[in-house]
Amino acid sequence: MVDASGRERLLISLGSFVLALVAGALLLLVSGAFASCESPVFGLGGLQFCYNPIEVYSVMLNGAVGSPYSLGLTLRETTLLILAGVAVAVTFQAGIFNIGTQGQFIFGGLAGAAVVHYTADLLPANVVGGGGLFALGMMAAALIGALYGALPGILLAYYDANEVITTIMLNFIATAVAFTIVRSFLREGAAVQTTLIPDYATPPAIIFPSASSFSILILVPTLLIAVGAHYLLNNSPLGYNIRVSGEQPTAAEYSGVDSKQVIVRTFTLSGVIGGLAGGVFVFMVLGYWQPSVPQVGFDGITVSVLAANNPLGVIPAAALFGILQSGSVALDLQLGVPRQLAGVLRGIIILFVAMPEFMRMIGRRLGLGESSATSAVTGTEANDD
Amino acid sequence: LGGSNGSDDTDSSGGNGSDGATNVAIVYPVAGLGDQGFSDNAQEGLMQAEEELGISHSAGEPDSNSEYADFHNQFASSQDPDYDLIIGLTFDQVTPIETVSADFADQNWTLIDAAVEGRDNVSNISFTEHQGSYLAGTLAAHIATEGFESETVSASGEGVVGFVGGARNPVIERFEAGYEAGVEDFDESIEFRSAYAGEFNAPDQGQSIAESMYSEGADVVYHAAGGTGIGMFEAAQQAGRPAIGVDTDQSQTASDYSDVIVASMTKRMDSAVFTTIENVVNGDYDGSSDVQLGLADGAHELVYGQEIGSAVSDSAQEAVTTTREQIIDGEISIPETVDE
Amino acid sequence: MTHSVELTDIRKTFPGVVANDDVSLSVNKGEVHVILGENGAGKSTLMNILYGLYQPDGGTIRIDGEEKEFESPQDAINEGIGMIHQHFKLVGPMTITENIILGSEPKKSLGMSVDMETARREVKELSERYGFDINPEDAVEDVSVGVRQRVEILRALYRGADILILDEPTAVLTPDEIESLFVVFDELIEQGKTIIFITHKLDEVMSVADDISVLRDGKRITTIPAEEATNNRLAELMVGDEVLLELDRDPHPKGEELLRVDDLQIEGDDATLVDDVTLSVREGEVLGIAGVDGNGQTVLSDAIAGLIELDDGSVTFDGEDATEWGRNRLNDAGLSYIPPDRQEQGLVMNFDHGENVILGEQHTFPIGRRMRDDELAEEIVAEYDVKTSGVETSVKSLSGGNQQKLLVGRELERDPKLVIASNPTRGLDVGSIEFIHEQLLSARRNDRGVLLISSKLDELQQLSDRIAVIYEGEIIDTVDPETVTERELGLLMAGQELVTEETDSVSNENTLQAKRIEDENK
Amino acid sequence: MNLTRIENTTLTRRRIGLLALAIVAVVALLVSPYRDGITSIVNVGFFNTALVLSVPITLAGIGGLYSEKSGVINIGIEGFLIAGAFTSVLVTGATAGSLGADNAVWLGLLAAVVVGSVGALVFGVVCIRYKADQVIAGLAVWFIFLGLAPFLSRVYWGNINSPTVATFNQVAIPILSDIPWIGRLLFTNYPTTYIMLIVVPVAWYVLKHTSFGMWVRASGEHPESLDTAGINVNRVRYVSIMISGALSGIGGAALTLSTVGQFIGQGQTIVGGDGFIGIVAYLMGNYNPLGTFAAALLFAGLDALQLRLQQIGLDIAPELFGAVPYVAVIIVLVLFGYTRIPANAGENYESGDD
Ligand SMILES: Nc1ncnc2c1ncn2[C@@H]1O[C@H](COP(=O)(O)OP(=O)(O)OP(=O)(O)O)[C@@H](O)[C@H]1O
Ligand SMILES: Nc1ncnc2c1ncn2[C@@H]1O[C@H](COP(=O)(O)OP(=O)(O)OP(=O)(O)O)[C@@H](O)[C@H]1O
Ligand SMILES: [Mg+2]
Ligand SMILES: [Mg+2]
Repeated sequence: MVDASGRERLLISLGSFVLALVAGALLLLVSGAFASCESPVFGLGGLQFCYNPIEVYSVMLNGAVGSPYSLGLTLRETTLLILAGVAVAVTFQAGIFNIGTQGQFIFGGLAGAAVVHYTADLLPANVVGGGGLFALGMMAAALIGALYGALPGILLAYYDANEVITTIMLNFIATAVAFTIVRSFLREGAAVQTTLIPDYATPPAIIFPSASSFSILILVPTLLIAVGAHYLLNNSPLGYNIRVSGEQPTAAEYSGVDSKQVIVRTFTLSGVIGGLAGGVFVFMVLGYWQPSVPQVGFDGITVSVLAANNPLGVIPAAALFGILQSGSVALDLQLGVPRQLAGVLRGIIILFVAMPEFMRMIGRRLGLGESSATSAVTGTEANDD
Repeated sequence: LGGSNGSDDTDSSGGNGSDGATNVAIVYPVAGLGDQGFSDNAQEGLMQAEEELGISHSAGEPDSNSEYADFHNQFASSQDPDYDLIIGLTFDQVTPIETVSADFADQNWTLIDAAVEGRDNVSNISFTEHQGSYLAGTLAAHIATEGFESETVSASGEGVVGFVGGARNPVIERFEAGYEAGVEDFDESIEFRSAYAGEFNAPDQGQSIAESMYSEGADVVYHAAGGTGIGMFEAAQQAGRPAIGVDTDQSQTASDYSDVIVASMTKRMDSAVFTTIENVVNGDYDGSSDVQLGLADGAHELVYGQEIGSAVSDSAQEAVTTTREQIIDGEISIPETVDE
Repeated sequence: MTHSVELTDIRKTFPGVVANDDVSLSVNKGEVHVILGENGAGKSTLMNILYGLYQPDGGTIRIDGEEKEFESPQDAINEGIGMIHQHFKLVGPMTITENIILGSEPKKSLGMSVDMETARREVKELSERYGFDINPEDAVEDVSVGVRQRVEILRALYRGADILILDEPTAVLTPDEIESLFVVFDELIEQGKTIIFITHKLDEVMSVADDISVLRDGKRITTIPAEEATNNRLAELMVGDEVLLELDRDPHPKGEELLRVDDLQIEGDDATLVDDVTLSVREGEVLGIAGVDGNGQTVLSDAIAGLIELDDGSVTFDGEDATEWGRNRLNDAGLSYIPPDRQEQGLVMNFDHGENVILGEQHTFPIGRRMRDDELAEEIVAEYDVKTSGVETSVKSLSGGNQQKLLVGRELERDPKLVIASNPTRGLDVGSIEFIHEQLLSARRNDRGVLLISSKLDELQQLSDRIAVIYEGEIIDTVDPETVTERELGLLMAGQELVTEETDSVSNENTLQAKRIEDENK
Repeated sequence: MNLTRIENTTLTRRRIGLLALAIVAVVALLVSPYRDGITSIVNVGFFNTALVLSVPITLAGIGGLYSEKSGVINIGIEGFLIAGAFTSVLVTGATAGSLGADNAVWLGLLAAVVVGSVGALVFGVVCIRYKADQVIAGLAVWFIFLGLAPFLSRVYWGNINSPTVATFNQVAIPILSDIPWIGRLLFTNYPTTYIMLIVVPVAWYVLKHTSFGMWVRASGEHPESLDTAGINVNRVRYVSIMISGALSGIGGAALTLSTVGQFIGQGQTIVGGDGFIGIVAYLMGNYNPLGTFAAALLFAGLDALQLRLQQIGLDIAPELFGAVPYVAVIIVLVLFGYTRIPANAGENYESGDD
């Protein structure tokens, strides 16, 4: 989507992050002058500033990685974001603006929970049964994710239905349908939520405290999925076709690519990963499914954008947003700084990433990477039709 | 509104942990503060405890239901401060507290407005909303048959009443069931309309629902919808008809709308919060207690609006008073669920 | 003598390129001034500067002797300059009228809204005055390229341009349309207007120019009066070297039949695009397909290459029925395809050389292998003389000619049995054209078959063993390039049967036009 | 080239299809056992609710339409709605004391317009001057306001949800408001509703019949043609983007000041996706302001209907019913074809690029 070499992309992403921190610091200073607090961190003239940006950032960082518990939370968030980010990235690589990961996440999670609801009694209540339950659940999550992902793909490929619209619609529909399914079929007791997943079917917490609901046994395969997606894009005809379709659909067609098939396959692949994210959420994080799920699918878009849609880049991008996300809670509890700050920072980062021109300008002003910046400009402008 | 942020005090409380000051954490429902009713009222109880009992407190305001467990975990595992009590509110926090409390046997919880069963470190406080709502139904039925007239609103007695719910859950259905029974026991022929917005923080939806009810002739509408209910008051203002508030005396807490609030069915979240904290401070906390507060405890009351409450007819007031006594005496049986 | 336009020391650099290197140029009032030059010589850049689209790095512009500074096209328009750009600057979904008045709309209702009534009337009048047959209500995207070209001209005239710049307006026109354009030139010159005309076609230059300027590598080489020019001299000035305009095409024995197309039929939404086409190509043979753009050749070549499903008919490739094969299987069997649009179809602009050279072959790669072939890319770069800074740079940084060389190289390096080449030299300079022609002929020498689709008659005549003429989706005749005349080909392309002129009394437009060409040529 | 022809037939087919769909839906409801209930709830109050609910969707949609027509895809209108909703409450609340409620709400509306336009201007600079990827920058705009508004709510009010502030009253236009039905709908309403009712035809007229409208269309389809016609493309785009910001600002203010005067910062905020529905509305309306309004009314109407069907006992699954509009959109897209996006939407334009 954004034109630049790999190295430059990395610099742009890093620069965006730094600039976002600076912009966030300004926001903290200004808003700190309006906030009411008992003991301002410092006063200047008649103004009293409630927030100290340095302190805010260090509390955030410490809150995200400062203890095994919080590091677990961060990694848990990161795991979900990697899956969602990769799910989004593969479709973005194909030039498809897929916003539907959230819907696949919802249904993937629900499918996992439904499997537990219907089969928990059939399997032994021990590690073996638990493993089976987990495997079945994740398979169901992937399958439902694939189906729900393929749907907008089919609609786009064979009915020319704009994927931005259909995926937004399918997200709304997923929310409503999932709610109704739980309310009507999977409910146990009065609350609209599914059966609790038994402990023996939950991925074991090793290294990190169980309270953080994180298992490294999930993170490792997740990393493998990101690496695998990268490998697939660069080392398989399907990956090549996905990229050609994204760059130039007419060239793809010319080279014998069945673009409809590629669209559907890409969406399906994305759906599988999005569905797995839902499964991980249910099995590892929440332990059951209920209608108000976090916006992991949307966060996946930001992760993918920051990573320039590169599945390997998704890993650090997800870690960064994971830190922001889980550090923000500490911020709120310890300093009383609204944790919505994390959302603002996320938006600003994406804004800077969206404008490489601006970042290059900043780079030149600062005298940084002069040569690489200018050569990149030459490269992109010379033949800009 | 006081911009006081519960967490401001946390810093100072760190040192107090050892010298006996009580630290309390509260996890608000997703709909959040600012509902001029439920959550705000709970916060008031907390403030009262701070003032009168000198406690320190922190608050968690989750963004989605899936964050409840994290906040409970966070507070439970916190060493600095070490919380003496964590308060959870609403039905949505049952499972999160159930799960987390199993991991922290030494941590005390109180869940208000719902119940976690079988844990001796979680005490529950719930209410008999159906009883209080029955009174609201009695009043509504009177208005729907006799009509209502004040300087700011008027209802001609069309024989239609409405109910706006937030999300559908057993607690809110208790409100609806009691209210509907109150109306029907008075007069079978009164048309009863009810709709749920699905959320507790969607005032625009609440307004839309109430608007349709008033335009269908509803003489009065009652809500159990938290912040969503504010929309009902707005619709009442636009329609010039009376409305019944909930949780607090909303003619005071939502004073912008005191000109339409004929009465409110209070539900004393504040005293529930205060009492449970007081128990902890006094060392009387009982983790296995399961209290249901009702009319007899003064936990519910039908209070007439500051501005227009006086226009309620004497007969209606009398009916409410006698009904209240009958309920307390157990002479009226009130359903807790609506038949779908 | 006052010059209508006088450019002095115009300089313009783009990153890495000096597009205009202190160019000075004077254009006489009331004359047709032709600018010639290879691709990339800087012609369009110079004109865009004159039109205010580009800001020069240095130099001055004088209009009627007065120095001007153009910061935007608006300034140039105000000075009476109109420009018809190399690529159409028209808004497809808007009507012809809307396109013409865009930017200088007549107003009504106190200037609140556009007076479409007046606009339509004015456009109608203007087009009638120049004998243009257009319907002002048609959306531009629905009309032919010829009509679009007229709309472009009307757009400039509507603004009352005195100085008209036409940047390669004839590249997409039929001989008839070119002829009528030149009639318009005459009329404009009569009205005292000045015309600057850019083209690559030397014969056009000879028929309309008063003066001819030649640009090379961003510099003006010379300006000569038309009388002093000959094709050879101009070509030499352009490339700076003696060029061979005649290619060497030895007779070559034909072998087995490689491709056979029988009764091929393709239906569009509301018209038959390819109608009952039958043709065959043998080893060592070049079959040319002549036709004016838009007569179904692209659909035909796409269909043969396996990109479009046939509605009827069959394709036999190398003795096997290949009707149902599809692109990949045909490719594997040895059918290469040089598509008409290198930047959209043939190459992936943001991919580098190594990735581009496997385009079309990607399905043969096993999972796990890197999807690129740098060795092959190096080989093509060396053999086909592709000027590049490296095989790991994206091909969008290459010039058009070099992109085409890479593309042709890729398709020929597969050592195909047959190659379909669709307009393989469109928009290229003389040197690159020659090179590509040489490659196609060498394929022929190696007993490969070539199906050459082109809108350039000279190209077809030079390379083909036979020429089939396509008109409205039908092959209406197949002729021998040695004996057919350009005039006859032109007639066929315009849909005329080759019959003796006396007996043909049908006086439809085409015949009339054809006659006029004949008259002019005398 | 061929697309046009397909497009034209698609359009008529789509209109017929929509009509058919609507007729089928109405007939189905009327023959159902709930007929009496339904005829009783589909009354003037229903249409009024739909009209009021459609205001933010329509305004955001028309704004987005202008921006996209001019060549800049503004996926951030959801963010501008949030900005408008928040600002209007903030300013109204802060000034009601000194200016009086009536003036304060208008000032709140004005502030929303200013913040919307200035925000859009920044977005424009990002997209045009710094050649940002428009879709990504638009997403960023959404994320920023989605975070910033609740952040500032908590800074300023201490709560993620604001207190209630003064609101617009419905204004009855003398005489006209006495006409049955129409009078209630069109002439007894909130000022923001009137603004929308004026904006819709004006936006249509400007786009179709004025020079500026022509420029906007040309700018998104083929900017070079506009540039070579002597019109500054980027200026046209800046103006269009700012129109989208200003209209979204009004839309956001309508969400708060024409309802309960409260900003809800939780979750998706009080805006709750109206901006995205606005995008869908203009795509369904095929970039026509009138079509956009019709589509917005359809969405708002189904929403209003859902809340009413519950009241007559048709309450099997209100959440599921809430999804009906979204399913309808997909069916319409599948059966009746796609929308043609302006050819150069999403592309940066720099004068002189060949
Ligand atoms: N916008 C631009 N950015 C960078 N380089 C450019 C740009 N426009 C033209 N050039 C370069 O300037 C040189 C002159 O280009 P120009 O288009 O003027 O050539 P031309 O003589 O018109 O060629 P053609 O016959 O192909 O139209 C070429 O090397 C071209 O690549
Ligand atoms: N799917 C289609 N439906 C309707 N008309 C079509 C379709 N495809 C092509 N056409 C029309 O059929 C005619 C022939 O098209 P074709 O693409 O073969 O032209 P061409 O001679 O190859 O020229 P060019 O390559 O310059 O477009 C054109 O008028 C084109 O607009
Ligand atoms: Mg040129
Ligand atoms: Mg074609």
